[in-house]
Amino acid sequence: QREAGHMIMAVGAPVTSIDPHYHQLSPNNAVSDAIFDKLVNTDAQARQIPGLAVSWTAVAPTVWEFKLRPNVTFQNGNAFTAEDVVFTIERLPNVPNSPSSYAAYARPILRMEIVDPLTIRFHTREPYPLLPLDMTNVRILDKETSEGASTDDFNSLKVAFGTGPYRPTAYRNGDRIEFARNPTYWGPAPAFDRVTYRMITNDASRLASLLSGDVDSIDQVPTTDVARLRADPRVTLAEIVGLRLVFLGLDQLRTANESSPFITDNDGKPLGRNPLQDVRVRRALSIAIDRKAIVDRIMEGAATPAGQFLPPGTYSHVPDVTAPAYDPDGAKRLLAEAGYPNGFRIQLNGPNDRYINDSRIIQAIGQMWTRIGIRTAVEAQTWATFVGRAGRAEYSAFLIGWGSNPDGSHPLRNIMATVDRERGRGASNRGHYSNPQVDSLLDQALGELDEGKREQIEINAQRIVAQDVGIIPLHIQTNIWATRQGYIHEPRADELTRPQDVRPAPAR
Amino acid sequence: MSAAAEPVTPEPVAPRVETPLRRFISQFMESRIAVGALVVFTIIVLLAVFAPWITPQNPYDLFQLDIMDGRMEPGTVGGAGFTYWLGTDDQGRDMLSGIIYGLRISLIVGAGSAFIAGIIGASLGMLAAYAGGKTDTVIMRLVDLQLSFPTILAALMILAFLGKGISNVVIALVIVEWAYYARTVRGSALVERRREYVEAAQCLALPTWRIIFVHLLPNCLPPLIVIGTIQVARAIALEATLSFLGLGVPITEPSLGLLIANGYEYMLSGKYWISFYPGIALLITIVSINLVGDHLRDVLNPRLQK
Amino acid sequence: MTLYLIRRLFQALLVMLAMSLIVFIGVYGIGDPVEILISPDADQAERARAVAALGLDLPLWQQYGVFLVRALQGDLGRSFVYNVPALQLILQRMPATLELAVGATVLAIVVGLPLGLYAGLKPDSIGGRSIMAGSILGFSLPSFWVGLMLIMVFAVQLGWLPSTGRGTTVEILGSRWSFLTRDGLAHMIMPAMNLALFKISLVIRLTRAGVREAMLMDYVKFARAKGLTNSRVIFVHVFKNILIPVVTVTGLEFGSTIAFSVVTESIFAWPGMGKLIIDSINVLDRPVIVAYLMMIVFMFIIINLVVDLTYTILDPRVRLESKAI
Amino acid sequence: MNTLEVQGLRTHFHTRAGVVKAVDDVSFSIAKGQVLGLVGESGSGKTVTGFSLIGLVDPPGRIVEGSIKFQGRELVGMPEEEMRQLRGNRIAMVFQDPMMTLNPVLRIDTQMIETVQAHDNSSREVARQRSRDALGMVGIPSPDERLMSYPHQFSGGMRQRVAIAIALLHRPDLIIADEPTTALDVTIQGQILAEVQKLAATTGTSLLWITHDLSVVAGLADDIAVMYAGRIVEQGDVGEVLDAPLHPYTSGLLGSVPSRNARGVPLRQIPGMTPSLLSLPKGCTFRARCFQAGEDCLQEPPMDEALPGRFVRCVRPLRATVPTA
Amino acid sequence: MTPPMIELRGVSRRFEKTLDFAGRLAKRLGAPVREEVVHAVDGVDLSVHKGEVVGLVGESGCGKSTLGRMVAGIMPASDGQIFREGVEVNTLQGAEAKRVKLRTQMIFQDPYASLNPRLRVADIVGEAPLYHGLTDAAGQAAYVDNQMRRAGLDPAFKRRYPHQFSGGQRQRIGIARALAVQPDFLVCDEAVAALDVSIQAQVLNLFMELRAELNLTYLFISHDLSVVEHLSDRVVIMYLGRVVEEAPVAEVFARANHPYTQSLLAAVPRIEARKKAFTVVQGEIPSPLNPPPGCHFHPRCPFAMPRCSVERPVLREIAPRHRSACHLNDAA
Ligand SMILES: Nc1ncnc2c1ncn2[C@@H]1O[C@H](COP(=O)(O)OP(=O)(O)OP(=O)(O)O)[C@@H](O)[C@H]1O
Ligand SMILES: Nc1ncnc2c1ncn2[C@@H]1O[C@H](COP(=O)(O)OP(=O)(O)OP(=O)(O)O)[C@@H](O)[C@H]1O
Ligand SMILES: [Mg+2]
Ligand SMILES: [Mg+2]
Ligand code: NI
Repeated sequence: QREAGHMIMAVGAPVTSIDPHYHQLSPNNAVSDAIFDKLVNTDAQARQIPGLAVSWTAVAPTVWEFKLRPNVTFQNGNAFTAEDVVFTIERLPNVPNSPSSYAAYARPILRMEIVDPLTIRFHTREPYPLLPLDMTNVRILDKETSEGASTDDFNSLKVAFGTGPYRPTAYRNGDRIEFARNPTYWGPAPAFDRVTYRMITNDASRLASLLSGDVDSIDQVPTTDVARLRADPRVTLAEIVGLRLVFLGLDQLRTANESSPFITDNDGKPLGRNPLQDVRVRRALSIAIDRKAIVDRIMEGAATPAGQFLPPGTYSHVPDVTAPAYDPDGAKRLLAEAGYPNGFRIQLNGPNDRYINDSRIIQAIGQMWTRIGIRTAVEAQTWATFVGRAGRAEYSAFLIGWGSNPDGSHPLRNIMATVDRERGRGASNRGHYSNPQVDSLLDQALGELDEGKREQIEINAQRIVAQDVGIIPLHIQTNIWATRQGYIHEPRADELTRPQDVRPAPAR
Repeated sequence: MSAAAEPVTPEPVAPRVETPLRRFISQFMESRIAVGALVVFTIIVLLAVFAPWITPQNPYDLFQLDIMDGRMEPGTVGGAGFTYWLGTDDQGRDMLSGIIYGLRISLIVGAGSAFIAGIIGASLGMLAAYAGGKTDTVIMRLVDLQLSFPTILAALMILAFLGKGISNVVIALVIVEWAYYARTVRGSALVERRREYVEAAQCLALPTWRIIFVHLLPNCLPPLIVIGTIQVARAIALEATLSFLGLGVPITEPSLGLLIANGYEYMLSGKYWISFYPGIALLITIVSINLVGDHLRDVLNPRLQK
Repeated sequence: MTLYLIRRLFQALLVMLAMSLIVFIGVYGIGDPVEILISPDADQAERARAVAALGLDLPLWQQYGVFLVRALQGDLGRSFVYNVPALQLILQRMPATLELAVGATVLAIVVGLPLGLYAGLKPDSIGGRSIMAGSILGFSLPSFWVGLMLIMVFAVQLGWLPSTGRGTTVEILGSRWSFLTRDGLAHMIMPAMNLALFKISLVIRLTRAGVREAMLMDYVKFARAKGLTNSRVIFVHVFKNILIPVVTVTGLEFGSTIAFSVVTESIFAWPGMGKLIIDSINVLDRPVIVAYLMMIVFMFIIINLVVDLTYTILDPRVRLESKAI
Repeated sequence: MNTLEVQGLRTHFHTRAGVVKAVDDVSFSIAKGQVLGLVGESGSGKTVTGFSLIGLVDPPGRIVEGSIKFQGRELVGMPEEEMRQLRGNRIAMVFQDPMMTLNPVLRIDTQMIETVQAHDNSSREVARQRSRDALGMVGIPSPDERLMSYPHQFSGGMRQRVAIAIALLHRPDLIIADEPTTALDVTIQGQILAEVQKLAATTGTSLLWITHDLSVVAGLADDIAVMYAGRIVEQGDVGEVLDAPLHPYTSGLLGSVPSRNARGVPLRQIPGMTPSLLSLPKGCTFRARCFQAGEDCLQEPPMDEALPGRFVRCVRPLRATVPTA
Repeated sequence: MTPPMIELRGVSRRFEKTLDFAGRLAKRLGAPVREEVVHAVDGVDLSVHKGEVVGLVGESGCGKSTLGRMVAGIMPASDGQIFREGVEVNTLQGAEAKRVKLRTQMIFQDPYASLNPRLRVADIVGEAPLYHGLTDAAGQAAYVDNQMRRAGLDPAFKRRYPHQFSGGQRQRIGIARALAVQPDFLVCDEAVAALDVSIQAQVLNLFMELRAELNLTYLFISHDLSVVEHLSDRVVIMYLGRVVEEAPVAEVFARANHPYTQSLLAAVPRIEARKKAFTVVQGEIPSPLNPPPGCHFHPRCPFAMPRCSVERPVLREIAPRHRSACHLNDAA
């Protein structure tokens, strides 16, 4: 067996780079979190907690001041100062070839001002309440070593020095990353001397590795096995309600008098109008779905039925919006009211390799819609094919998911806001929902520095979206990790699988 | 004297008129295993053809499925009132019905692609062999190109490009398989072409098309039939693999491969039936086809003929 | 020989050219890599920037032109996902696949040849028949299914073998190999077996057919008429003749073994090229797909060359020039 | 003592379709240094007789009866190992098709040296020397070079000479030559026949020369045995048999040879065709084609010594019929 | 005099393996590749008169079959002209060409390969006549019966397949097939070589009978001198693509002129010769790929002179109706 103090964990999604600013991708962020720190960290429930910054305040409407943590050294021994923060923010837009950069987090910042080595001020163009939230995504580099460093230099571990709990000792693309304990870590000491971080993409194989004892901890436990694993004494499950809402997008790009591409009448002829522009139809489709059945039967309990983006307990959760109740008769009535007593035909699209049980869910919804008279065809494609077509608004109804930051403005701005290239709004609004009221509320929120007021505005906007049934929320996924006996994994709402979250189980 | 005037009586080689077909059948019948496999395969085909009349449920009709009946063990009585003899999958699909319909898809895909690829490949192969020269070179370079490329990769790329769907799977399989037929047919056509009966036909001033289709083609059929059967089995297995990799037939109309891939995730959770029975069905199908093909190969191979 | 090499070279260039063009058009047709790669909350400006950064804003033919020019200089582009030169990425992953494929081939020959020989010499015996029946199974079982069954039985139930991954590797000449350590070998057994299953069947059948045919040949009878012992007849006269098809086919099959490792690698989390290509297709990482395919074609050419050269050694009748490929 | 003494040999093939009586009650003998020509039409059992002698009848064939005494030793039922030591050593065989008898993938020296070493413990050098000498003996120029060649580099006639050289390696007491010149051109056949004649005269080896060509036997053999449907129907001194055949079949056969007939005049032909060995008629097998067959031919005719040294299997042997010439 | 049934003037046939692009490039790079040309038939003059049987003799690979194919019109000549009763065959078009083509038929060597194994005898024999309108669908059966009977086959067996017949019978089927299109000229390419003597005699007799009955003309290709001697009126001897001697049959066997013919005759075993010492032509048959220069036979010829290795001897008349291509005749 392996030596004491060596833990092996397996993740389902491959890490693509050690450079923390190359590719915005959860697996990369998780690994970066082991090596680097952010000014603002997040706890398991995705709440902001001090990281390399001990405190932050808006000293003026357009000025944020961050007090930095003293006596922090990088893994190469260099001291952490405000210079490093400035260097890091300046690097964000300048990572070549990045397919998905972190530049957006630097964009609101007009200039940076080093007050003293442990105090830094960010001057923004406009009042910008989201700056601390943005800072939860920016991992701080050591200026001396990282200046001019390329992604390759990170991947070869030449410059991969952060302030985090673990130090990478080997990176093998697509296979594994080896970590060693960072003895100078400023926070609670890491639990293991050595951590091997393996990538096993196939769900069944990953679970088999855990069961055979080859690895100690895995993430993305397949829901199919949750029931059995709960009963297995050799395995401990760690579960937490996540921040990812799985929902259906509905075509609202086509006007009421246009045909939507995948909707036809019962004989397969174009309808000549877009029923999805009618809120009654949208609501009917929503209440025709038995969310509880999906959660119980398909997700095997590993999800919570939802009526909005954020789970209870998070900032800007709307308390009075719950998961729409299953009401097939009501749905039929609404359809009849809307002028479709005999329903119509629709095709429901979705990916088959992206969200937990994605293709199973759309099949189940297909069953349910068919029962209220909307004959549903179901088609699942690989994400690569699906996402492009969804982005071009080629579908009438489609399943997709959204992993939110714990702030209502995040989904509102990206998904529910009217598509507006100029202002960068509605970039993921693939159904082209549009409500000017929501847009103006969002504008207000994004300029409001007062947390309480802002939350209220965002709640109001989300309530409107829920009433409009702009999307059909299904459920919020539960994130599940499994460990072998003797280990525990602290589950995180943000889905990140980080080495520091695994610890030896306290002796019973 | 004249021996030629009085016809020479052939000696009674066989009591009745023995056609090549009859000879072939009687030779085929000699292997009990192969005959058994043929019987099994025939049953499978009949099951597939008459699926709508046999199965208790139409597994493609979402209306008849109910997720509340999902993942039921074999032998459970479901909401619709009939017994799920082989259990249900996650959608509440009766596995027995699913398997029989899946057989249908798999066979359509396998046989369909083999048939179309056979026709295309055989025509091109004949053309290459008979025309020779540049035509031959071009066709054979195409064949080389196709064969020098791993089947599964090619199919993967093509399907990624075309998108899912039964017809797309067939197209992909045809694209990756035609070359086998072309090469085989060309090979045997080149041999047959040199035989004197072709020269005799030329000598009799018969038209070229007639020589190709009446004289040459039938003599090139045996190897074609053999690789045809083997390719059907291969196509079925390949389709299963593609479905497993997430490219292949639509999820609501699962082939055996997709059923297995679906149930695969339940293997570790003890719900073996979702993957196991389709696996067995796939295995029986492919084994029976291969057994038949294998024996055909022996029977049709003149070199092993006694 | 020169002629042969020139032919091969032309063929290779042609295939590579065709391949890269097809991939370009294909990837273009499937979708937009940026859509897949970009963070969902990136706004439109960020999307445009990413598209430009990856050079995807040019018209397709220009993209292809740029690629060709670079390719001529030996640069096949950088992976969109990993930001690593695509070729380097593939070369990194190649040893894993190679050792798996070689392992499978060796297994296939070590297991297949003796069984095939036996089945060919005793075609009507119980043993011979069972071998043939078994070989049909090897042909028929879908490899992904077998893979999972292997893991279930040998790793999860019995715990004899490690379930997934490569195990301990040793670095030689800049690449990592598993087969040199005990642990690495243990990790290799199941995936290699999984990959070899089909090939074992193939070798059995080839060998059996070859033996059966060779046994009917006059030269075998003549060898016996010379008073040679049975073992010399079989292991020299028959064996050398059946080696020809076996070598050819296993050699050519080596390429498809590498291709089929796509399935095996993803089941056994074997970090080789096959897994890379599947992942790359899933995210439309075009430079990697193109480079991978070029690599495969290149390898095919090398394999063909080696097979042909072996062929000339094994079969003196063959001259390279006369093989018009 | 005769070199070879065959008594009542029966070799049958037990096939699916029935029992093929390929050799049925065949007796003959060859004295030391003598050449026996065995003639007969295709399928009459000549080759099977030859293979029976060296114990190489393939299954489903089996010697079911009879005795083969070689230099007084009984070969039927002899243990395989002892038989092997005789083959290629004391009894050698040359096959019909020179293109097929040499193993195409082994060099000539390998194929010769292994023959030498199969029967004595000569060193490779000695074996090579003997091979070289044997090649010289059959008139192959520059044998040293030729030893290093592969069969495909030889013409048909050369290959047949190599085969003969292999047969001669151990200076056998009996050579069975199964139509060794049938596949060759006339001029090449002439060369080989000349070589063989010379060898037979100098080495004192007995020779069983199987052929369907009466003219070859006429020029080469001392004695002749005519086979029909698995049986020897007539046997005796070459000159006597050819000049005054006793069996109607022999006579018919001779009549069928064009050069025995006047130009442009119809040939004297035997009507009908050879019966299938699967279902031989009772009694005389030639009955159906015989111009003088009668009731008594329904009885199995015994092999009679009709004239001194002349054996014939016919109840109504021709006596005074003198062939047209 | 009526024009000969068939006349060949300077007919050649080459088989070439030309170089492709890669080949030319390799050649330029100095690789030892070259265009390979086989002169299967090299400048042959030959005529066959109506009612005549001409025997064509030569060793394996000397181009007999190629010549036969050209005569039968299933292979075009590379050079030279072929006349059918004075009309150059190449100039004919359409139906006329087809008619002329049908009048020459071929009988093949291999009784197994020359019949399509998947057709019944009735179809093998009846297909072409029906197609060419020599009979109609109604009369086809009777027509086929007739042809079979004429070739000595029992029409009762016309529903059988070729594999159910013996070699001699198959050869008869081949003959029936040829006769069914009513030819007046038969090219027999080793038509009896694969048959046993007793069966060979039957088929040879059939040929002779048909000749008398139908007034057929034959080009009889064989390597068996005794068969040729028995059947032919005139013998043509080929060596490596060229005619070396041509004379009436008796003349050839009595007074062979060309050294090759002489060696050939000497090498043939004869049934009359008991315990004879076989004489030997030295050397192997050269490859037609690179035949020796000058007289093809000179490397094996016992009388070769320096001239023989440079100059090709012409076929000259050395006696009435006796032509030979040998430099020795010039010296004499
Ligand atoms: N392996 C076998 N199985 C069944 N029958 C066989 C086998 N080998 C030979 N025979 C039969 O034995 C008979 C004699 O064959 P054999 O080869 O001795 O004839 P042959 O006289 O040598 O003829 P040829 O002149 O054609 O060589 C034939 O009828 C043949 O069909
Ligand atoms: N289609 C072809 N392509 C290339 N070469 C050919 C072709 N046909 C014949 N040849 C060559 O032409 C030469 C003469 O062949 P042909 O068949 O006419 O000889 P043949 O005298 O009939 O010989 P045989 O007695 O063996 O039948 C041979 O060297 C042969 O290899
Ligand atoms: Mg024989
Ligand atoms: Mg010929
Ligand atoms: Ni018996």
